[in-house]
Amino acid sequence: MLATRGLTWRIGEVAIVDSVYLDLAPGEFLGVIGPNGAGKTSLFNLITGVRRATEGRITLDGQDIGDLPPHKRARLGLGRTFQASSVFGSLSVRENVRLAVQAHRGGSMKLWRRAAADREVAAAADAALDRVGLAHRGTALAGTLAHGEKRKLEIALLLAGEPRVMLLDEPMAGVSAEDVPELVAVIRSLTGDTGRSVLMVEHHMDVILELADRIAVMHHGALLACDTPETVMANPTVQEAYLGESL
Amino acid sequence: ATACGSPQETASGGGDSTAPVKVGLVYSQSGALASYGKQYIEGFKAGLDFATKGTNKVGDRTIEITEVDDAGDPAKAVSAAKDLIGKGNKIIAGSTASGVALQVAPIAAQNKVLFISGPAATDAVTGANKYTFRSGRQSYQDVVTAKSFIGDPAGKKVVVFAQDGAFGDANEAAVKTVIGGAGATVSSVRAPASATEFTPFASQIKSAKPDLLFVAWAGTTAPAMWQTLDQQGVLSSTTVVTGLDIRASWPTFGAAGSKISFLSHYFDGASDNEATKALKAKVGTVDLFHPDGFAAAQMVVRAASEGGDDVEKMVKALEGWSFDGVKGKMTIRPEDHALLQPMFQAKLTGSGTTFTATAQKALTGDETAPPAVAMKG
Amino acid sequence: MDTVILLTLTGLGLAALYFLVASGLSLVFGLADVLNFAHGVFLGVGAYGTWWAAHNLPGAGSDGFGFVLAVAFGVAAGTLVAVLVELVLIRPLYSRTIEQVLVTVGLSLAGVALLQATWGADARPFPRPEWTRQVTSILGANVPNGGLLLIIAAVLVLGAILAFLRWTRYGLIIRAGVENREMVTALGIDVRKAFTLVFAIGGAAAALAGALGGVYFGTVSPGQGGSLLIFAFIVVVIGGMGSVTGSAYAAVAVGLTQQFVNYYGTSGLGDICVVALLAVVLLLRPQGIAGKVATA
Amino acid sequence: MTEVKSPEVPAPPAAVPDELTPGDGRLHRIRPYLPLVALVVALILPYSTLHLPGVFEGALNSPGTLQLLAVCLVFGGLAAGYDLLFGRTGMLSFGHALYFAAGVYGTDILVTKAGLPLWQAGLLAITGGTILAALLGAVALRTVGIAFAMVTLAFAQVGAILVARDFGGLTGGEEGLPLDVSGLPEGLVGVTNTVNLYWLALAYLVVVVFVVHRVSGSPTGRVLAGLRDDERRIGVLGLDPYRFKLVAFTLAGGLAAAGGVVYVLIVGGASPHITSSEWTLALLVMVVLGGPGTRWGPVIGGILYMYLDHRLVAFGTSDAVEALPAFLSNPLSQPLFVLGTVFILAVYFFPGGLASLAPRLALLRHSLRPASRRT
Amino acid sequence: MEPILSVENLSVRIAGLHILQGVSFTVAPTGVTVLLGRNGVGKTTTLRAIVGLTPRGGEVRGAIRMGAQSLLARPTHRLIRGGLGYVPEDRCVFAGLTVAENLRLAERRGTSPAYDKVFALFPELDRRGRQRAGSLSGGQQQMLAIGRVLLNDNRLLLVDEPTKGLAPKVVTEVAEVLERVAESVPVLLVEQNLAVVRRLARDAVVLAAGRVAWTGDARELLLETALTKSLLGVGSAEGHHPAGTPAGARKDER
Ligand SMILES: Nc1ncnc2c1ncn2[C@@H]1O[C@H](COP(=O)(O)OP(=O)(O)OP(=O)(O)O)[C@@H](O)[C@H]1O
Ligand SMILES: Nc1ncnc2c1ncn2[C@@H]1O[C@H](COP(=O)(O)OP(=O)(O)OP(=O)(O)O)[C@@H](O)[C@H]1O
Ligand SMILES: [Mg+2]
Ligand SMILES: [Mg+2]
Repeated sequence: MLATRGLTWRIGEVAIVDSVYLDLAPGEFLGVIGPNGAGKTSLFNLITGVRRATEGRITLDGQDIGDLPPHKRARLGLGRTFQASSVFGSLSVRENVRLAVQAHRGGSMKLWRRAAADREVAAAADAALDRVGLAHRGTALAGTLAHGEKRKLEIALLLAGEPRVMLLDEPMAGVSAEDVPELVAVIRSLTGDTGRSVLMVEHHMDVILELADRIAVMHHGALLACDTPETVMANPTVQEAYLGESL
Repeated sequence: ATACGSPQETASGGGDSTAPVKVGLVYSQSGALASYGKQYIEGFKAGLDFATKGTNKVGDRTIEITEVDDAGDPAKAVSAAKDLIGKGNKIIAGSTASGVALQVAPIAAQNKVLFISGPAATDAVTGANKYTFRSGRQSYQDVVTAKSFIGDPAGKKVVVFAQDGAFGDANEAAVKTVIGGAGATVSSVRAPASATEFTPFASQIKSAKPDLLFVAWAGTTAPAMWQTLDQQGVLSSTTVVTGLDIRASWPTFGAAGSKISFLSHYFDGASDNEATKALKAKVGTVDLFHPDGFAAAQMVVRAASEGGDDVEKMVKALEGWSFDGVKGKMTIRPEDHALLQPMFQAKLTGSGTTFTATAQKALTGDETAPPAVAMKG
Repeated sequence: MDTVILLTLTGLGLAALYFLVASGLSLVFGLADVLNFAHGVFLGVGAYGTWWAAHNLPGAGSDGFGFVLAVAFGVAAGTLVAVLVELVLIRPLYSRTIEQVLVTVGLSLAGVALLQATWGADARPFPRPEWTRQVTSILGANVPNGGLLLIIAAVLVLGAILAFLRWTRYGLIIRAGVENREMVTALGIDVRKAFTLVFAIGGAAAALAGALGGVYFGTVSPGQGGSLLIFAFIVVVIGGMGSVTGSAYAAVAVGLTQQFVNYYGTSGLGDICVVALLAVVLLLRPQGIAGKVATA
Repeated sequence: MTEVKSPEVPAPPAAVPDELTPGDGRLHRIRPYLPLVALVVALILPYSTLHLPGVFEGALNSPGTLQLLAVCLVFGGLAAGYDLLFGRTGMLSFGHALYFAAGVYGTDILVTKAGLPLWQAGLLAITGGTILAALLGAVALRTVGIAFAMVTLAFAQVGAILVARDFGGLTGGEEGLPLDVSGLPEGLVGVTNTVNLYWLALAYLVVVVFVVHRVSGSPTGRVLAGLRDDERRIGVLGLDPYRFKLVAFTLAGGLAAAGGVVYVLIVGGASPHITSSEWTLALLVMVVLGGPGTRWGPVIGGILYMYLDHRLVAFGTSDAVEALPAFLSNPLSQPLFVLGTVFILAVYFFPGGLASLAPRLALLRHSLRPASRRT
Repeated sequence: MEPILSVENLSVRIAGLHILQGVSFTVAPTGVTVLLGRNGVGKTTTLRAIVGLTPRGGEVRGAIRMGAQSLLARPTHRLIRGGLGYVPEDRCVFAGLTVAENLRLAERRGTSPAYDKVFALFPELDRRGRQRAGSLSGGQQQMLAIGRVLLNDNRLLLVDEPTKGLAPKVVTEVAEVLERVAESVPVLLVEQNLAVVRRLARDAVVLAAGRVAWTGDARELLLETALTKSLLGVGSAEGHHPAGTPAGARKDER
C-alpha cells in the first residue's frame, strides 16, 4: 500500500533519514521503534509531506506522491498525529473534530452555507469524539485541555478523516496509565478488518508488542531491522541499541 | 426631549435684516500646515476689523464666525463644510491645503454657497465653479514672477526642479507655457516628494547646465535639498529662482539663502498702505499668509454687504471687484475668479537665525495675470 | 566616473542613516518581538534633545566639544524615553503582540503630536558644526561631510551591537528570552531587565540617528522620524528580523538602489525598486537575507 | 502565580455611540435582539432633532451629524471586513488600505475622468478591487506571518507611490481628485441629501456584517478559524491552506473596495492619504480597539475610531481645553495626541477590546446576583 | 524531620476553572517525593504554582513555604536563584540557541557550574555542543533540559514527567540520574511511568480531581493493588501498561 524506496533526508552532510525502504501492506500494523533522535518523526514528516525528501520515492497504491503538498497526500488517505500535540486551540473540542470531518468529506469551500446546520458532519464528529472518550469535553476550548486529553483529541481528528494509512507519532506519550488500555483499544479498532494500515512510533514497548504485526527498528536514520515482534525483540543489536537493560 | 424632524431639512440662513451673517472658516489649526492656518486666521481677523471699521458689522448685521479645524484632511473639511452649510452658513472660507480647497469647492457649488479659498496655491481652484473664489495667489503667478528674473528668455535654457505630483506638474506646466512660450527651452528634473538624498538630482541639474533653474519644492526636506544643491555647486553656477516660504523657514536656507533669487507672494516690508498698516498693528510682523486671510475678510464683507443673504448677488458683487489689499491693488477677474495681485522679487540676507528679505522689484497684478480659463461649473 | 563615486558615497551615507534607524528597530523587533511603531518618536526625541541642548545646556553648542555634548544629551534623552516606554507601557504587554502594536501606534501619534505642541510644526534649523556643511573631495566627487559622518557612526554602532550580542551574557539572555521568556525566568534570570536593555539600546541608536539625521538634513521637525521609519522597516525586513548584520547589508542595498535608480531612471522609480526588492527578497527568502533571529 | 490578577480593573465609561451602548437591566434576555434594536435606532435616527451637546455639533438630523455618522458607519464596515482577515483568519495584512483606495480612486476616476454613470463605475471599481486583491494576494500569500504583512505593505506602498506620481493627471497627486457630481443621481448630491449617504453607509455596514457573519459561520469560516490556530494541521487534514487564505483575502479586498465606493460618495472626492500605510494601521487599531474576531467588536472599534478622529479636532479647539494652562492645553489641542493617548489607555483598560467588556460585565453581574438573591 | 517544602490549602483558578481545590502536602528534605494522578488532575499546575508560573489571569490562593519562607508573591527568577530547580513538562529548550549556549544560560552568577557532572551523565550534550537545540530529538532535548538544571546546586528539584517520550534505555538512564541526584537534593517528581516511580519514590502524593486523594509511603501505595487501582486506575503496579487488557472497561460507554 505505502512504500518508500531509498527515502533519504539530508541536512548538510548528515543524513537524518538514511535510505529507508519500507513496505506497508493493506491492513498491516507496523510499529516503529528506535532510540531518541533515530529519525522516526523525520520519517513521518517526509511521508506526509511536511518535509521534502532529498532522495528516494514514496508511493501510495503505486502512485508516486513524493512531489505532492501535504494536503494532497492527506486527501489520498494519509492521516497523521503529531508528536507534540497540535490541535486548534481557540476552537472547541467539538468544532475541532467537525472541521476534520468536513475537511474529509469535501465541500469546505462553501461560503454561504451554515456550517452548524450540517447534521451529518456533526454526527460523524460526535461519533469520533465518543470513540476516544472525549464526548463530555465537547464544549471545552481545545487549548485548555490537559495534555492527555489533547492526545485523545488528536486521535479523534485523525479518525474523522477516515484515512487509509495512519501515521501515529507516540500517541501514548503523556497519557495516564488508566487511559492507555482505552486508547490501545481505540487504535486497535481503527485497523480491524477495514484494510486500514497503521504506522506507529511508540516507546511503550508493551503497547507496540500488543498491537504491531511487524516492528521496524530505526537507528541513526537507517532501518536496522523490520520483522515480527518476536524476531525483533530477540535481535541482540536491537537489545543493545534500544532496549538497554530493564529497570 | 426627543423631537422629530425630517432628515432633509437644513437651517435657513437668516433672511431677517438683523440676523447675523454666518461665516464658516474651515482651515488647518492642527497638522502639518498649522502655522499657515494660524497666519491665515490672524490676517482674517485683522481684515475683518479693517473692512468693518472695527464694528464687526455689515449694516446692522454682525458677522458671526465659526472656526473649524480640518487638520489638513479633505474628508474632515468636507464634513465640516456640510455641517456649516447645514447650519445656514452662506459663506465658507479657509482651505489651507490645496487638497481641501479642491474638495470643498464642489460642495459649495452643489449647495450654492460662497466659497473663498485660502492659502491653497493650486491653479485648479481658479475657474473651479461659479461659487468659488480665491483670496491668495496661485502657482502660475509664482512662475510669471520667476520669468522676470531672466530678462528675455529667447534661446535660454531653463530647468524646472520640482517634486512629483500635482504641485510639481502645475509648476512644470506653467514654466513651459510662460517661459517656454517666450522662447526658452524648458526641461525638468523631478524627484519624489519623499526623497531624502538629493545628490542624483543635483548631478542631473548640473549636467544640464541651465541658464535658469526654477525650483518648486515644498515640505520639510527643502533645507536638505538646498544644502545639496549648494554643495554640488549648482547654486553658484546658475541663476536659481524659487518661492520664498514663511519666515520660520528662512534660517533653514542657511548659507544657500544668499545665492537664491526669490519670488515672493509676500513678506514683511513688501508693501506699505492703509491695509498693511492695519494688519501690522494687529499682528506685528507680517508673514506670508497674513494677506490671504486679510483679503478673504475683505471679500466676505463685500459679499455680505452687497449680497445680503443672496449668494447669487454675492457672486455678482465680487466678480470684477477691485480693492486695496495688504499686497496692494487686487482684482477679481470676472471670467474665472482669478485674483490678480502684485507679486515681488526678493533677496534674503542675514545669518544665524536673523534673516531679512528685501524687495528687489514689485510686479503688478496685470503683469502676473494667469491666462483666463473657462469656468468649469 | 566621479558621478558613480559620488552616487556610491552619498548612497552609503543614506544607507548609514537607514541602518542607524533600522538597527534599533531590528533589535527591538527581532529580539523583544515588539513591532515598534513608536521608534520614530525616539528619533524625534534624540533630534529635539540635541537641538534643545545646543541652545540651552551650558557647555553645549553647535560646534566642537559643545556639539558632542549636545548629541550626547540627545542620545541620553532618547534612551531615557525608550526605557520609560518599555517599563511603563510595553512591560505589561509582553507576548500580547497585537496590543503592543496598538500601544506603539498610539505612542507614535501622541509623541509626534506632543513634539509639535511643544516646538511647533515647522522645521527648525539644526545646530551643527560648520564642517558638516562642507564637502570633501574624493576622486573628483564632492562628498558631503554630513554623509561621511553618518557612515562612520553607522560602522561604530554596528560593531558595538554585534560585540554586545555575541560576547556578553546579556546578549545570550536576550536571544533566549525571545524564544521563551518564561523558561528564562525559570532558569533564575530576571528577563525583564534584558528587555529594558534592548529598548535602551534601540532608543539610543534611534536617538543617535535622530541627532545625526538633523545634521544631515539641516533641520529638525516633528514628523522627520516617521518619514524615515517606512524605509527602516523595509531594511529590517529585507535584512531579516533581529539580524543586525542583515540590516546593515539591506541598508546598503536599499540606499544604493535608491540613489542609482533615481539618477539613471525616472523619478519615483527608486522607491518602487526598493519596494520591489523587498517583495522579491521575501518571496524567495521569507526569513530575509540573514535568516533567523539570533544570528546577531 | 505570584501576583493575583483581578479582572475588574476600574474602567472609565466608554464613549460608545449611543445606539451601541447596551442598556443595563435585563440585558441577557434582550441580548439576541440588540443588533436589531441598534439597527432600528440607526434607521430612525435621521428623523430625530435631538441635540446631544458635546457629542455632536448639531441635531441628529443635521447634515453635519449625518455626514459624520455616515463616515463612522463606513469605517465600522471596513473594520468588520478587515477583521475577516485579521481576527478570523489570523492574517496580518498591512496593505488593506490599497483595496479601499482602489474602490475610492477607481470610482472617482471612472466617474470624473471617464464620465461613466455611477453604477457602472462602482461596479467596475469593486470588480477591479476584488481582482487586484486576488492577484496580489496570490503572490503575497506565498509568505506567512510578518513577511506576509510586509509584502502586503510593499504592494500598498507601490499603490501610494503611483497615486502620488499622478500619472496622466489621473489621480491628482497630493491634491487629490474631487468627484465630478454632475453625472451623479440627484439624491446623492448636496447637503440636503446627506441623509441618503447616511442610508447608503448604513446599508454598506449591514451588508458587510451580514457577509462576514455568514462566512465565518460557514464551513469555510470554520477552516479559516482553524488556519488561525495551526496552518500545518489544516494541510495534514487534507485542505489547501493557500486556497482558503486567498479566498478570505479576496473577499476582504472586495468588501474594502465596496467601502471605497461608498466613501468616495460621502466625502465627494479622493485624497492620497487614504493610500498611506497609516491608514492600514488605523484599520488594525480599529479592530484591536473593538476586539478582534468578535461579532461586534470591529464594528464598534471602527465607528469609535472615526468618531474620535473627527470629533477630537473640535475638542482640541473647544473653550474647555483653551482655558487650561498651556502645558495641558497645548498637547490637548493636538487631536492626534488625544487619539494616541486614547489607544494606549484602551489597551490597559479594555484588554481584549471593547467587545470583552460585555462578558466582563456579565461576570460582574453574575457574581453579584446570588448575593442579592439571598437577602 | 522538618519538610523542605510545604503546600497548604493551595487553590488555583485559571480562566474560571477551579483546577486545584485546596491541595496540601509536604516534601521531605531527602529523597524523592512523587506526585501522581491521572491526566488532567493538576500535577503540572501544582508544580507551576510552586515556581510562580501560573498563566496570565490565573489566581493562586493558599500558602507555599520553603522552611519559614513563603514562596507566594515572589518572582520566579528569585525563587530559582534561591535554590529551586525546575524541569518543565515540555522540555522548553531554547531552539534557536546551541546546546552549549543553552547550558551557559543556566549558569548562575557567583557559583561554579558543574559541567563535569552534567557531561558525565549526558555525554551527548558535550558532543553536540554546537548543534542548535531545536534540531535535537525529543529525547536529546529532555537530557538538555535536565542537564541544564543540574549545573547548579539546588535545595529542591521540581521535575515534571522527565521520562515522557523517552526510549526505555534512556528512561532507565534518566531514572538512574535522578536516583543519584536525589541522594543529595530532595526531588518533587511528577511521573506516569510506575516502574520509575517504584524505583525512585519514597513518599507519594496522589491527586484526584484537584484534591489530594492519598499521601504516604510510595512503596505502600504501589503494593496495594486496590489502592493503585482506585487512585491511578492501574490494576497492578507490575507492568507499566498491563498487556492485553481488554477495552471492556471504558468508562464513557454509558
Ligand atoms: N491555561 C489553562 N487554561 C484553562 N485550563 C487549563 C489551563 N492549563 C491547564 N488547564 C486545565 O487544568 C487541568 C489540569 O491540568 P494539568 O496540566 O495541571 O494536568 P496534569 O495533571 O499535569 O495532566 P497531564 O498528566 O496530562 O500532564 C486540566 O483539566 C486542564 O484542562
Ligand atoms: N531541522 C533539523 N535540523 C537539524 N537536525 C535535525 C532537524 N530535525 C531533526 N534533526 C535531527 O534529526 C535527528 C532525528 O530527529 P527525530 O525528531 O526524527 O527523532 P525521533 O526518532 O523522532 O526521536 P524522538 O523519539 O526523541 O522523538 C535528531 O538527531 C535531530 O537532532
Ligand atoms: Mg520523534
Ligand atoms: Mg502535566
